Amino acid sequence: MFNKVLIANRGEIAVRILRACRELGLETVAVYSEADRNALHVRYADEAYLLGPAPSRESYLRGDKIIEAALKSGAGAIHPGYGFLAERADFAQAVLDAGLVFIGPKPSAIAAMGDKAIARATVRAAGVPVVPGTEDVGNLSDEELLERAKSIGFPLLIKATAGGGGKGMREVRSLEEMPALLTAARREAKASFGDDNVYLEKLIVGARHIEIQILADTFGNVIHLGERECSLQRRHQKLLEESPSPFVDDDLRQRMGAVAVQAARAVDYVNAGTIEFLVDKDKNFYFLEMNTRLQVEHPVTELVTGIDIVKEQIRIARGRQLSYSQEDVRFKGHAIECRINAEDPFNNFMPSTGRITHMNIPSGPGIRVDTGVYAGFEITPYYDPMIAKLLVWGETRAQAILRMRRALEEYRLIGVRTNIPFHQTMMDSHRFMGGQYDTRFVEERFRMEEVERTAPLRPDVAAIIATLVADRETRLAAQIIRPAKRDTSNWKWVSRWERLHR
Amino acid sequence: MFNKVLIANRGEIAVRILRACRELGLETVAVYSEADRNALHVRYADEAYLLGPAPSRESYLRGDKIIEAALKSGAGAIHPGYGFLAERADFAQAVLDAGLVFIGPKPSAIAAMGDKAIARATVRAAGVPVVPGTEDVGNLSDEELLERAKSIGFPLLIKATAGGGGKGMREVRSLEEMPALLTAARREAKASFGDDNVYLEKLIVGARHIEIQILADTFGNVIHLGERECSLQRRHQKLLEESPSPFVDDDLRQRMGAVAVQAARAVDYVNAGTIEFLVDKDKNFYFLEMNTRLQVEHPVTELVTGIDIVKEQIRIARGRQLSYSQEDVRFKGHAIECRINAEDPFNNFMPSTGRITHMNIPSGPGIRVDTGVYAGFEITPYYDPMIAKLLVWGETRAQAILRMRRALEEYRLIGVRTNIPFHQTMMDSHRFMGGQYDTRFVEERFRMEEVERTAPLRPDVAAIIATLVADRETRLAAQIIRPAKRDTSNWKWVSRWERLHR
Amino acid sequence: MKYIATIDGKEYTIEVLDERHIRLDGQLLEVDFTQVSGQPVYSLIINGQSFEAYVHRDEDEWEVLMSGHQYRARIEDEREKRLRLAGGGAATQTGPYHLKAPMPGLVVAIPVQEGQEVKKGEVLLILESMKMQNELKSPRDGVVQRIRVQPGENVEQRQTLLSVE
Amino acid sequence: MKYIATIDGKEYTIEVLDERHIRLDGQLLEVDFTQVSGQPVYSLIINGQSFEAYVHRDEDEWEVLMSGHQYRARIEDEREKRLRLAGGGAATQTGPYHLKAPMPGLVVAIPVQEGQEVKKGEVLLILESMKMQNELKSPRDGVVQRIRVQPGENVEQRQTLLSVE
Repeated sequence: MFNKVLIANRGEIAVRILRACRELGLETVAVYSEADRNALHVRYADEAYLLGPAPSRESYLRGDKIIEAALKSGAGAIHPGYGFLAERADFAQAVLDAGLVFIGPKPSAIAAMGDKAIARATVRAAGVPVVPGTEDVGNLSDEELLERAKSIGFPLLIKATAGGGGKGMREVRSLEEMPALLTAARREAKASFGDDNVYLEKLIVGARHIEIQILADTFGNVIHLGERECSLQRRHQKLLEESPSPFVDDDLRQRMGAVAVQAARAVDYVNAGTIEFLVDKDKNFYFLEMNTRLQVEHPVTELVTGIDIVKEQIRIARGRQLSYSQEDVRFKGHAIECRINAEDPFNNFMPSTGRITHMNIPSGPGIRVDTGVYAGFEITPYYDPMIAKLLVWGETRAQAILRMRRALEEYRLIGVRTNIPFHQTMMDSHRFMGGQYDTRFVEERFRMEEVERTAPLRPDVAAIIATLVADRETRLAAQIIRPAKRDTSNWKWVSRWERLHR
Repeated sequence: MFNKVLIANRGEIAVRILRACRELGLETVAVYSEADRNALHVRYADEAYLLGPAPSRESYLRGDKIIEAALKSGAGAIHPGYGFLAERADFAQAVLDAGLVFIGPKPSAIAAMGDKAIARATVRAAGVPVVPGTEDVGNLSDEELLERAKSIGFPLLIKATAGGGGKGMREVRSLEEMPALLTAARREAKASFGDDNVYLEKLIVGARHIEIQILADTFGNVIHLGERECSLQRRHQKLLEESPSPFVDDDLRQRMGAVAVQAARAVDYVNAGTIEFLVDKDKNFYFLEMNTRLQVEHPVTELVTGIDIVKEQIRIARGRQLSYSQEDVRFKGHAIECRINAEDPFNNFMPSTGRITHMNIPSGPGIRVDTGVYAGFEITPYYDPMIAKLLVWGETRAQAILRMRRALEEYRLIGVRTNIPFHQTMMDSHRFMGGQYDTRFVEERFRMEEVERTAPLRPDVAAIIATLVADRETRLAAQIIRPAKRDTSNWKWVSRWERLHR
Repeated sequence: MKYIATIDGKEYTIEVLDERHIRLDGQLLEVDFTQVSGQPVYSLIINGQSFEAYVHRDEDEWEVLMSGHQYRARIEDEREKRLRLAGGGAATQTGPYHLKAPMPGLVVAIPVQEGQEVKKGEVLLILESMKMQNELKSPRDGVVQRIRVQPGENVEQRQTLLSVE
Repeated sequence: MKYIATIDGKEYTIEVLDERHIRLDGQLLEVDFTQVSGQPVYSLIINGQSFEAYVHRDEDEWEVLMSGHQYRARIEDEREKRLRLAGGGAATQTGPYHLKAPMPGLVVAIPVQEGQEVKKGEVLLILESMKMQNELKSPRDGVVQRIRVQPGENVEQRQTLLSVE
């Protein structure tokens, strides 16, 4: 059984996994790119090995180098985190071939769920409902897709076969605009995944994106940990997740949970995984895909169940039974996660890079922050803009929202722009407070300027602050320029000036 | 019913209370001294009023100015926190007289429990066991105390009548050394509380300091939230608390809880309070004192019960019933609190002041940090050296200890010395891990140098790091000094030097 | 010193009397103003109310981020305002607009050509950074000039990509 | 440059070859050494092992705080070591000891008098700071000289309080 774990990832998730290993008394090995020499996961790990230059394909996607580092360090297992190599069956196989434990599912399960067409066919055979589309029929040409589109009907989505996270995805409203969007989707898919195959899927209007967390051990025990509501998205990127979903009642939770367990069993699943569903307004739900890895938003489930999913992952990988049976899983209170991204919400969510000069994270009761950054760390353009996850737990959804408001207000991060103001506005939105939102809400019905704010606007105070800062800068500039003109008695002049102005 | 609360305190507890108010949708008013203009509680509050210069007696002890600020701001209630005016019956009365709500017990209860002699007499009458001593007989002269000491027997303690927190406290092992210690104790009591009266108390050897948290509403409901183990102390200052106590079983918890509720009822207690007990090795317990206020270590109870004590305090003060009955109180898992003090554990715990230049607090699963400081804030010598409370929750005590280890290892605070290394050593101590400690453990049987450490010592690595830093400084100094001698071509010289050395 | 601050079209006349006093539209106010941690973060206590804001100068405007809201303020002294008004106030509309890379990244596509007319809001260039494809749009109507980069090219932050005149 | 580092009486000979290489007691090692956040915090990766330490210069010693343990290192180059050994090594014991206030505070009591003999560990002065009474002790045997403060006096950090000769 392994006692040392290599974490094949970076950022907050590498830190998250490192913490779990530490708390289990396991030794840790980090890997890093040249851009990440001073990253938190490198600083916190017992060992650290350089993979290569900053771009992912030369570092975090170099499976060969990662396995080499594992063997060199004597690590017995590799945890892939999410993204990068987490859902690459060939990497998982290579890890096993090297005599190491892969902390995740079997390569066959990754492969089965990684090809979405096979995934849909597999779960459909197991009696799981799926969204109508072309995913099941293999890769098609543009001509074939245009033909099939007519029978699926509009609106529909073009999605990358190899993809995830919204990359290579396009929404199509009519046959006319479809050829151009196909081209764009294939280009993005190629760039992101090295594979330009795409498929079509019926777009379910007013849909909610709700997913079920499952855990499965090597003894055939499969349990679910309830749902996560992930409908708040922008450009198909999740922004905020919560559990329980304000839309899901006990009956729906049980039915979706049972189906999720069924889907996992269909591929002989082991370890942690997530079944994503689309749920329409009548509570019909459709299998969307299975993420065969740890999910970004796993902590909201941890907060309402008290179960440490990463520790369970490691436990399963060590060949132990699950610590919990389905009956042991109890839900308490409400959890919300805000993804803190380095992007400017006042400028079309443009990514923001630079050095963090100051950071003060919220803390106190009911707060959890998972982050990989700190004051002095530089945000580079090479990786994901998500720099932290801010989580709160509250006895009720209302209390969780109030707590999230105060946590967001406390958060200070200077040096890069963040989407914290977006989340603050969301927490003030009546529709969000009422739980009335679907996957289109952020893009179509949410305007930061239009939300009635809890804190009243104070342009007069903003005017005073800006004026006082401008006044200081003017005086400072004067201090620098004027002495140069005189060229003597600099310090005397400054002190006289100070006497005059204080 | 009030909607705005003035917090008559500073530091982490002011921030803690502010957060609770925020999460209840209440407006907040801070007060501050000149030294605290940039303190977190001032930054986070909706309103802030200056009290006066840095020394407490000119600021945080100015009850008149605090009440004036409350009236000016329209606050309907005052929360005193702990320390400062929290246990001053006259202040509580003045608050009521001004037509404001005091978030705490009635002045009569504070007075009854504030005079320890009266407190002991009161609870003894209610059937609560007390430690033998002179507290009950009023203020005595040195001569009388020396006489009484003989019948109580040695060792015994001299304690300040008006005191708390170990100030004015002395341990006496024989009659011979007692006169000098009496003088010292009275001097310290006078300086700290303006009252030099002291009393004697039997010292219970091998004693554990265990306290019971109670909550009481205005409808006569009184419940307890279990115990906190506070035996790890140095100079009678608590350093680390946990709940549950490794020494307390269900039976003892129930018995102590029942007695604590009895003691609270004896003074018609309302709001949150704590009954401190000494417990000997045979599980006999003696009433020590009642703290008629929120306790520093209240969060360990919050973590194991899920009850927000500060929110309950406010709820009670608003005239509502308790949210919980005794049957609702359930204990889950284990919580530990380490008090992070600005003091040097390698130099006799000497207090340390200065500006915090960098801070990175631990976060992630199961961590809570209550703090009032941030990077850029200056630690002044005017107040308590406690700058943060680091708390962890774990499913078991062992898991909590492992989590605390990783949290302490993550904590970065540069600019002042902290006692974090002390806590790290404690977490490695076998006696602590075994739960085998009493109130004398830290001072008498714990040596930082002697604990066998989890992380092996690496003097070779320390030597390399120190050498590399020294080498850099030498090179830097060379860069500064040598050009001055040449007086020309400074930048050219530096760049040539850099070429040579890189 | 007397300043005119303009936010959302509304003007505030603010006279800075000394370190502790200002006049806002003629009303004398006591202010306690301080910078926090040496960062562009400022704390203002005024009439007992405590405010904290992040302040950033962006060309000729000041951005004030406070309680999750961004205010954009123009601050001028009387002389500057006179000059601007005399100049017709249209100064910001003249001269070419130079599209600069807001961050380092990879040019994915340039859907416009030199000489092409573009409308405000039209996409000029797609820049990939942080695993996202970011559409850089024209802030006004004009004609595309001097495209200085090509698809597939890596660009630095602030590098000029093309112009709109 | 060749250095001799001494920790707890054990000597390490460390030769700094270049930015990436050192020789420890003759053994060539590749080091990746970097300062974190511009703070006195250093990260060292050596043979894949990752270490982080806070480093502080305290008079003629270096304090290294790593994993909760404090190491005190003396770092000398060969010339310095030769000089120190030639000087007899007793240099640190000669000359008066000046007791300085480790922090600002209030002098509560001075239990010694000028001319009084004191032993190592004996309390020289009680200083109240941060609500604690702190006993400042003599680091060696000697005679108390030049008491410069009085009980009740407020003192600044580093202010000299008295001397032991």
